[in-house]
Amino acid sequence: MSLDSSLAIEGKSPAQLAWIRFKKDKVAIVALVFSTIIVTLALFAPWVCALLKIDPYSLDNTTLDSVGIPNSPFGGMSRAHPLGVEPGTGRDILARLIYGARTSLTVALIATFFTTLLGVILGIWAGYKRGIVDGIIGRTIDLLLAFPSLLLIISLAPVMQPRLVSMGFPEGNPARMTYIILILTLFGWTYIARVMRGQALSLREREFVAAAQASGAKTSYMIFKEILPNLWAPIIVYASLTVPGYIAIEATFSFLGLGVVAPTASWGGMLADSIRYFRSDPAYLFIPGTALFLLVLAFNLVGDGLRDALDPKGERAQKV
Amino acid sequence: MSEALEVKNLVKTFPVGKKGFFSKPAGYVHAVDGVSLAIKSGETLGIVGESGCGKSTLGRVMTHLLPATDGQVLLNGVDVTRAKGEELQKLRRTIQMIFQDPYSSLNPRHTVGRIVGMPLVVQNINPAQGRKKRVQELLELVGLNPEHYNRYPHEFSGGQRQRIGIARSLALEPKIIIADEPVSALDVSIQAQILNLLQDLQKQLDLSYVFIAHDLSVVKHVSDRVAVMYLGKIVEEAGSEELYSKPMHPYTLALLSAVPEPNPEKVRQRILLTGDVPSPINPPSGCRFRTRCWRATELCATTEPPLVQISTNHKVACHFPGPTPLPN
Amino acid sequence: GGGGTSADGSGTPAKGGTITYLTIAEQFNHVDPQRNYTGQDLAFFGSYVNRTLTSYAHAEGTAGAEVVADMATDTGTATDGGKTWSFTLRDGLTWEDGSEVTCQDVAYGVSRVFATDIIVDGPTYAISYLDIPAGDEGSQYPGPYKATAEQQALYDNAVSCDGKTITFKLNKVVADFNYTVTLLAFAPVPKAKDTGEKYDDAVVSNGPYKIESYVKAQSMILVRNENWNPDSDPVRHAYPDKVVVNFAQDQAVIDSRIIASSGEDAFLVSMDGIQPENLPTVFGDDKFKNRRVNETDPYALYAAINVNKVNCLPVRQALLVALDREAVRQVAGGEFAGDFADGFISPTIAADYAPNKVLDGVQPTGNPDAAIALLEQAKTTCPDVYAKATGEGLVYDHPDTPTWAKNAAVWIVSMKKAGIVLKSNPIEPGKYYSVVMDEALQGDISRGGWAADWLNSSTVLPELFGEGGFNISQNKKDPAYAAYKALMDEALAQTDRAAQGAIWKKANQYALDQVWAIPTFFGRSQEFRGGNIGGGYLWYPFGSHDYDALYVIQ
Amino acid sequence: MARFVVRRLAFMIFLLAIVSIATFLLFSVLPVDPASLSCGQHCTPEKIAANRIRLGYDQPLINQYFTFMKGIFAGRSYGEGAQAFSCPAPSFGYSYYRGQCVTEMITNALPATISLTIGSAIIWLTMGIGLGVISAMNKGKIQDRVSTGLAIFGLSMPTFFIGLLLIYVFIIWLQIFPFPSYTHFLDNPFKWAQALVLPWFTVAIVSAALYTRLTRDGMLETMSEDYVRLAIAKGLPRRKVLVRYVLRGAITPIVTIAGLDIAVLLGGAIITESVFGLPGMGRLALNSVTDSDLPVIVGITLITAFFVVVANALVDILYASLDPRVRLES
Amino acid sequence: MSKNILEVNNLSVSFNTSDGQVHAVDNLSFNIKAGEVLGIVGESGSGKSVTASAIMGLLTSGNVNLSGSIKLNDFEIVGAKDSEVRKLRGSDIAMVFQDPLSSLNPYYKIGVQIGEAYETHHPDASKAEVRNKVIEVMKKVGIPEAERRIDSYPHEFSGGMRQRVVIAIALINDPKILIADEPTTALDVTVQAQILDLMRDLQKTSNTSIILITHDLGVVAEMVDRVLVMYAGRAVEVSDIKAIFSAPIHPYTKGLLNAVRSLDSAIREKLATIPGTPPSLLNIPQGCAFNPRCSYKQWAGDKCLVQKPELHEIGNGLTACHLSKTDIERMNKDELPVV
Ligand SMILES: Nc1ncnc2c1ncn2[C@@H]1O[C@H](COP(=O)(O)OP(=O)(O)OP(=O)(O)O)[C@@H](O)[C@H]1O
Ligand SMILES: Nc1ncnc2c1ncn2[C@@H]1O[C@H](COP(=O)(O)OP(=O)(O)OP(=O)(O)O)[C@@H](O)[C@H]1O
Ligand SMILES: [Mg+2]
Ligand SMILES: [Mg+2]
Repeated sequence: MSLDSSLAIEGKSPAQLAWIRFKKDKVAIVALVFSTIIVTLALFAPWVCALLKIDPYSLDNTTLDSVGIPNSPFGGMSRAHPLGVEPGTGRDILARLIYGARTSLTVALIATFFTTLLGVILGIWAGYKRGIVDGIIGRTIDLLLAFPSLLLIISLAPVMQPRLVSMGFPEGNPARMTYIILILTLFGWTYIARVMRGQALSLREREFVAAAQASGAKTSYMIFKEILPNLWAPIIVYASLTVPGYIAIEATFSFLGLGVVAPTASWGGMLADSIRYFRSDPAYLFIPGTALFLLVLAFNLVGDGLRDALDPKGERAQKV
Repeated sequence: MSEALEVKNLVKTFPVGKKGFFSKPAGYVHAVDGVSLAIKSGETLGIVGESGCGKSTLGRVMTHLLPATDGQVLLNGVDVTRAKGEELQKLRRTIQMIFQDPYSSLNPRHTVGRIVGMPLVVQNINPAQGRKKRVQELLELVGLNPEHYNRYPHEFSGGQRQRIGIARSLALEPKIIIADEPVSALDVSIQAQILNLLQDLQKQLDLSYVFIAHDLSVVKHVSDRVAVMYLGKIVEEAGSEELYSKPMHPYTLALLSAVPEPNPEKVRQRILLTGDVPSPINPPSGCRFRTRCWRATELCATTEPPLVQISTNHKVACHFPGPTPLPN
Repeated sequence: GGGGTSADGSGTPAKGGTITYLTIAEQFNHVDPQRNYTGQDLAFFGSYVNRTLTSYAHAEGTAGAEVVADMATDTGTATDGGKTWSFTLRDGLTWEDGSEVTCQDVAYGVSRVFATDIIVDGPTYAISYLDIPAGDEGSQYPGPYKATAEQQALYDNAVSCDGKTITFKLNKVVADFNYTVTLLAFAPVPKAKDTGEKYDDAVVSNGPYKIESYVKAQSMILVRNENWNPDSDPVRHAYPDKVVVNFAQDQAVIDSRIIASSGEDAFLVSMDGIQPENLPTVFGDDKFKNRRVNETDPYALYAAINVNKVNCLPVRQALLVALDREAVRQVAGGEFAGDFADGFISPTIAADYAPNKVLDGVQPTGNPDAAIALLEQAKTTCPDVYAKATGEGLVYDHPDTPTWAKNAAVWIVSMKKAGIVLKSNPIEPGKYYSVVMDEALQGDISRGGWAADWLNSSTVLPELFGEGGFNISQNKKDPAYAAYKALMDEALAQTDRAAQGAIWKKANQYALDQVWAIPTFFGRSQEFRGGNIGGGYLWYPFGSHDYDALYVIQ
Repeated sequence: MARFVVRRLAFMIFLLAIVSIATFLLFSVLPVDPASLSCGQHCTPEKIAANRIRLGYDQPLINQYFTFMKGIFAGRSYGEGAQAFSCPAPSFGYSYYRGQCVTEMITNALPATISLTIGSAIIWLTMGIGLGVISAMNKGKIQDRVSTGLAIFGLSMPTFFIGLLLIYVFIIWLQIFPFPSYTHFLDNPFKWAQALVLPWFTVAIVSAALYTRLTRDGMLETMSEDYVRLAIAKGLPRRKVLVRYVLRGAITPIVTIAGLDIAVLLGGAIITESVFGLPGMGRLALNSVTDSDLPVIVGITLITAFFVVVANALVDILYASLDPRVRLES
Repeated sequence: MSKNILEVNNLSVSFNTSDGQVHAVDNLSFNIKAGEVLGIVGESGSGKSVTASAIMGLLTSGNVNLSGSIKLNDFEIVGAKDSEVRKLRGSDIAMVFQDPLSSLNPYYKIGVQIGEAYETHHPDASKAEVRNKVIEVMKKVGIPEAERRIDSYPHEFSGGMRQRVVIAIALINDPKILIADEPTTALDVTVQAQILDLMRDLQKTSNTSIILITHDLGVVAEMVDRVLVMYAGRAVEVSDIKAIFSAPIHPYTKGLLNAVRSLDSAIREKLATIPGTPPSLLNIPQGCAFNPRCSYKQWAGDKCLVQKPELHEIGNGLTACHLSKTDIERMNKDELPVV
C-alpha cells in the first residue's frame, strides 16, 4: 500500500523554507546588501582606493590651517577627499574608513568563527553528556562571568602580545589582532555555549537520540551527526549576532588604544582621536561614528532577520 | 516457542534532588523495582500501567538505553545490562525500539533515507545490494513510497512518520522490538493502520514484541500476553484472553472498568479508585496498591505480596486476588 | 572669591579669595619635597609650601631665571674654588606648627635623598655632589633611616651646621651649586615629623600655605599657614587665602569651563595648558588676551636615535634631513607647539644657546632628495644599517596615544619619501620612559623631551648624551663619543659661566653633527585661566605658571 | 529553602576562593615588577631586590596569596620601624605607584560608580521593560516596530560613540548641560545629577535596548503559556493578566540578568567613566592599567568578581524564594 | 425543547502564517441548548480547539481572520468590544483546558487562582466571601480538605487534583456554558474516570451546557447528548449520540467508528482503517475535503472532487456528504460496496 496521493505538501528543505521567510524581510535584505558592500569594499580596499584616487596614509597639509584643523567646512570634504580629512595630518578619511573596515571585519569575523566553534562544541558536549562534563564547563562559565573581562583584556595585553610574538606571530598588528581575537574567543564563547547547552539538553530528550543510541551510535556520531545538524539555525543566528557585537568591541578596543598600530587605520582609533577636535571639527566624530554605527546596525539587522527566518518564535503567542 | 528475552529481577532507580558535584541525592525514584518477565519468540507481550509506573524505563533498560541498577536482561544467554563494546553493539542488532512520538523520534534535519539507514551506518553494515536499496526495501515494507528517500520528516504526516520509525527499527533485522506507546500520539484512524502494520510485520518477519501502552484496548488488540504494572512492579501477568476475561488483581479490575466504552448503549459498572498513583520516591509499604485498594487490610501494609502463579497462564501479586469487581 | 562674571583677567594684585586649579592628573607626582622633580610640581610647592635656601625670582621673563635668597640670607658663599658652599638661615623661619626651622632640619631633609629605597624619583644631585665616599652602588651613606653611627658621621662631615649656617662639602667644583639648592630636594624636613614613605601624602609646610587636605584623584586644599612669617620671606607674595586643586578632570571640561569662565568658573586656572582644538578659540579672540599665555618653555623636543643600533652616520643624517618637521609640528598643534629646533639647548638658556647651521639647507618639510643621496653613501659605508633602514625597517618608539600615533604616522610617511622604512612601536604611556631607557626594549628611534633643571646646560647635555641618567641615544660606544666626553668634562669644571657657555654651544653643535638625536621643536606652552584671576605668566625656570604670582582680582 | 540558601552561599564562597586564586595566578604572569615600580629613577637590581623583600614579593606566590587574603580580613602593614605604615582591614593591598591603600582608592571611587550604576539601572530598567511591554502587547503593530527598531538602534551604538554623541549634542551643540564635573551627592545633589545625566543615558541606552528585547521575547513566550490562556478565559482584566501573569512570568530571567549587569557595572563602567571623566572604579581601573599599577588592578578585579559572584548568589536565592516550587522543596 | 443558548453560524477562521494561510475552521454552524452536552470530535488539527477559542473570543491576535457569527444568548461575540467579551468570559462561558499542569500559574496559590475568577466578576465581594466561595467550589469538585489546600501551590497537587482546580475555576461563577477542551486526555484512565464522573454530576446538578471536545469516542459515548464531527475545519456530521454509534450518516464517521477498538473486540483482531491521512490545512483538497480518503466517493459521481458538500438533514441528523439518502442508508447497513 503506497500513500503517495496524500503527500500533498510540496517538498522544501528547512533551509529553503527559511530563505523564503528571509526574503520577505525587506529590512534584512537591505542590511544584507549594505553589509556585503562594506565587506567587498574592505576586501578590495587597495583597488577601491586607487579607483577613487585616495590614499589612507599620505599627508595633505594643504587642507589644514595653522593648528591642524581642516580649513574647509564639513571636515574638509572636497572632491579629492569625499569624506574630508583627518585633523593634524590631512589624511583622507574615506580611505582610512575603508582600510579600517578591513581590520574591524577581520577581527570580528575570525573571532566570531572561533567563538562559535568553541561555544558550540563545549555547549553541545556539556548538554549532551551532562554530569561531570557539564559541571566543569558550567563552573568555568561561572568563573569567566565573574571576571571583569574588559579590565583583564586591557591589563593582560602588554604581557600576552609579546608572548604571541615569541610564539611566532609577526610583531605589531598581527600579534595585536591575534590577541584580540583570542581574548574575544576566551570570554565570548560562554554565551553561545549556554544557548547550545540548553538546546542540546532538550534535544537529547528527543526520541531520535534514543533511537540512534539504541542502534549503537558513538558519542561523536551523536554530537556531530545527530545533534549538531539540528542546531544550525541557532548557530547561524547567534554567530550572525556576534559579528556586530565584535565589530563594536574591536572599535572599543582601538578606542582604548589596544587596537592596531600606526599608521594602520582603525575606526575606534579615529573616534578616540576625534575627542580632541569636538568643537572645531565635529565631522571627524560623526563620519567614523556613523560608519561604525551603520555597519554594526546592518549586521545586527541581518542577524535579526536570520533569527526571524530560522527560528520563528512567538507566532502562537496569545493576545492578552 | 523458545524464550527470546528474559528479564530477571530488574531494578532501576534514579537519584533525585542532586544539585551539585558533591551533594547527595535527596532520594531515589524506584522506577522499576524487581521486575521479572519472559518473552517468547514470535510473541507479543503487552505491558500496561498508568503514567509514571515505569513502563518506559523498563523498555529503555531492556534496550540498554539506560543502565540497570540491578538484575539481568538475558538475550540468548547474554546479559544485556552488563554488555559492553563489541558485544553490546551486536546485541543492539537483535533488540530494537519503536518510539511514541512520531515528531521527536525522527531527526528533522535528516532525510528519510538517512534516518532509516542510520542503524546500518552506525553498525557499519553494508548490505550486498547497497544501503540505499536496502532502505528503499524497508520503506516499501512499511507501506511508504521508496521514492520518498530524499524527503524530510516534516513533509510527512504523523502516521507516515511512525512508519518511518518502524522502518528504521527493522533495518538491523532485529528479533525483538520494544514498542513504547507506538500509537498513543496518533489519531484513531491512523492508530488502526499502524497496529495492523505491526501485526503484519510480526507475521512476515517472525518478530517478538514488547508492546508498551497505557491503553488497555490497544494492548488487547496486539498482545498474546499482558503484564500490568503498578509503581515499578508487575502486579498481574496473564494470557490476554485470561486477563481481560478474568482479572484477579483489584488494580487490573479498576483499570479495565475505567476504560470508556465507545458504545452509548452499554453501561458498564465502574470501579472508581480514589486518589492518584503515589510517588515512586516513597512508595507505600507492603502492597503498593493498598492506598487505593478497597480490599486492603493490615496485612497489605506490612507484607508485600509476591507475584505468584495461580494458573498455568496467570500470575498475580495480591493477598486477596479475585474477580469480584465491586468494592464493598 | 567674589562674584563678577565679566572680569577679563586684568587687575592689580591683591590678597584674598580662592584660586582653584584644575588638572587632568590624578595627583601630584610627589608631594614629598625630596621626591619632587617635575617642573610643575616644583613650581607649585616651591611657591606655596616649601621654602628652600635659594629660589628663583617670581618675575616674568628672564628675570624669573635669577636665583635669589629665600631661607638663606644671601645666595650662598662658595669657598675652596667652588667645592664648599655655605648658607646662613634668616631669622624668624617657622614651621606650620610654629616651631623654628633649624639648620639641622635642612641637613636632615637633604639626608633623606640618600634613602634611595624609599625616597625615589627625586633628583640625586645631593648624592653625586656631596663629598661622601661612594659605595658599591651609589653612596656609602644609606640615608637617615638605616644609617649606622659611622655612616651618619660620613654625612655629617659633608653637611654640617654651625648655628644657623649650613655648609656643604662637595666632591668637585660645582660653580652653580646655589642653583642646585633651589631644587626642593634641598628643602628642610623636621625629623620628628618625618613619616618616610607616607611623607609623600602630607608634608610639614614652612611656606605661606599648608595642606589642609589631600585626597588623591579628588582634591588638595591649601590654606594660609598662620605661622608663616612674611617678614622672613622676601620672595613670595601669598595672594589668595585658599588654594584648591581639583584632580582627575577632563581636559575638554577644563578648557570649556575656563573658556566660559562663568560664575565660580572665573576663578579657575588650568594646570594643563589648552588642548589643540581650543587654541584657535583662545588665541583668536581678544577677550581672552589677559587670560592666556603663549610662551616658549624650557623644553627641547627631539627624537633620540639609538646609536648602538643605527651606528651609521649617513643613515642618521638621512633621517635628519628626510623628516617633515612641519608635519610633525602640525600634528602637535602647529605653531602653538613650538618653534623649529636647531639643537638641544633651548633658547631659554640664553647663555648657552647659539643657532646651529646644520639644518639650514633642510626645509621644514624635509628634503627627501638629500636623504636619498645620503643613503647612497650608507649603502657602501654601512650596508647592514642601510639594509635595515630600507628593508625590514627601523623601529620608532612612541607613547600609545592618538596624538603620538599620528606623530608616528607622519614620521613613517615622510621617511617613506626618502625610501626609509619605519615601523611604529606604541608603548603604554605610563611605561614609555622605563621601556626606552632599557636598551633591550628600546627601538631604533625614540621620542624624547628634556628641560634644564636650572638654567645651565650642565643639566641638559650631560644628561642627554653623556654620563647622565637620561641618555637614550646610547651613544657611548660611538667612536665620536670620546671627543664629546672631553667637552663635557671641560665644561663641568669650568667655573666661568661665559666660558662654560661657549663649550656648551660647541658640544650642542657636535651632538647635532653626529645626529645622536633629531631635534624637532623647542616647546611652547599655553596657559589659561579664568577671568577673575590675574598675574599669569610662564615662569621661565619651570615652564609653568608662576603660582605665587597668581591672584584673585578683587 | 534554608538548605538551598546554605548550599548556594557555600558555592559562592567556593567560587570567590577560586576567583581570587585565579586572579592571583593571572596577574603573576604580568611583566610588571611592583618592586621596580616603587624604585624610581637610578634604580639598581639590588634596590629592586631589597624592595621586593620589603613589599613581600620575594615570597612564594602561595604565601603572597595568603598574606593578601589575611589582609582582607585583618588589615596589613608594610615596612618596619619608624617608617612602617598600614592599610586597615579590609585591605586589598597598597599602591606604591600612587602611595595609597588600594581599599582607600576604591572607596574613593565607589560613590561615583554607584551613582552611575543606580541611576542608569533605573533608566534602563524602566525604559527597557516599558518598551518591551509595549512591544509585546502590540506585537506586529506600529508600536512594536518602533520599539524593536529603537532597540536595534540602541544595540548597534557602541557605548563610547553614544557617550561622544551625547557630549557633542547636549554639551557642545545645544549647550543644555555644562561639561560634567562630578560632585558628591551630599555636597550638591543638583550638580551631582547634572554631571550624571548623560553618563546615565550612555550606559542605559545599550542596556535598555537589550532589556526591551528580553522583555518582549520573555513576554511573548509567557503569552503562549497555557496558564495565561486560562487567566484570560477567567475574564481577568487585561492589566491584571499582563502584570500578574505575563510580566510575572517574564520578569524572572530579567531579574537575573539585571542583577549580573548591575554587579558588573559596580566594578566600573570603564568606557563611560573615561569618556565622561567620572572619577569612578572604571576610570581608576583604566588608569591603573596605564600605570601598570598591579595592586590596584588586582584589587579592582577581585572587588568586581566579588560583586558579580555575590549578586549571582543573591539573585539565585531571590529567584528561589520567589518560586514556590523551589521555596517549598525542603 | 428549550431555547438555544449558543448559536454558531458560518464561522470561519484562518491564520496568516509565514508558510501560508491556515484554514482552521470553515463555515461551521451549530448550536447548543441549555443543559445539553455537545461533543465535538475530530482528528488532530481538525479545528476543534480553534472553534472553542473563537467562542471564548480569544482569537484577537493580528494574524487571525474571523468571520461568521457566534451568539451567546443573543449577544454577538464576533466583533464585540473586548471589554464586553471579557465580562462574559469566566462568568457566562467558562473553559477547561487539556493540560492541567500548564494551565495553572506556578507562582500563585490555588485559592488565589480560583478566587480571582470570582472576584473579577464580583468586584464587591469581600475577602471572606471570596474565600468561602472558593472553599465551597473546591468541595464541589471533590478536592478533599479544601480549607487546608486552598493555600497550596499547584505543584503540590497531582494531575487529577489540578484538573479539579481548573474545573473549579470554570464553575465558580455558575457559567451557562462550559467548554471542556480534551479535559482528560492528559490524565490516566483511572483518573479520567473520576473526572468524567465529576463532570457528569456537576452537569446534572447545575444544568450547565457543556461543549466537550475530545477525540476519544469512548468518552463521547459516555458523556454527550449530541455529537459534532469535524474534518479539516468543517462539520461533517451532527447527530444524536445513539444515532451516530448505531447509524453514522457520513463515511468519515463510519470509518472512525470502525477503527475504534473496544475492550469487547476480539484479541488480535485486525482493525478496519481509513486509508490515507488527514489533509494539511494549508492545502485542503478541492471539493469534499474527505474525498481522497473516502471509500464511497464514486457513488456520488464527480461532485466530491469539485463541490464542497453542505450540511443537510438526513433522518434526525445532519451530514455534509454528497451521497444520496438511500446510499447513506445502504452504507449504514454495510450494503454499499466499498472501492
Ligand atoms: N531520567 C530520569 N530521572 C529521574 N526520574 C526519572 C527519569 N526517567 C523516569 N523517571 C521517573 O521514573 C518513573 C517511571 O517513569 P517512566 O517514564 O518509566 O514511566 P512510564 O510508565 O513510561 O510513564 P508514561 O506513561 O508517562 O510514559 C517516573 O516517576 C519518572 O518520573
Ligand atoms: N494561532 C495559530 N496560528 C496559526 N495556526 C493555528 C493557530 N492556532 C491553530 N492553528 C492551526 O489550526 C489548525 C486547527 O487547530 P486546532 O488546535 O483547532 O486543532 P484541534 O482540532 O484542536 O486538534 P488537536 O486534537 O490536536 O487539539 C491546526 O492546523 C493548527 O496548526
Ligand atoms: Mg512512557
Ligand atoms: Mg485541540
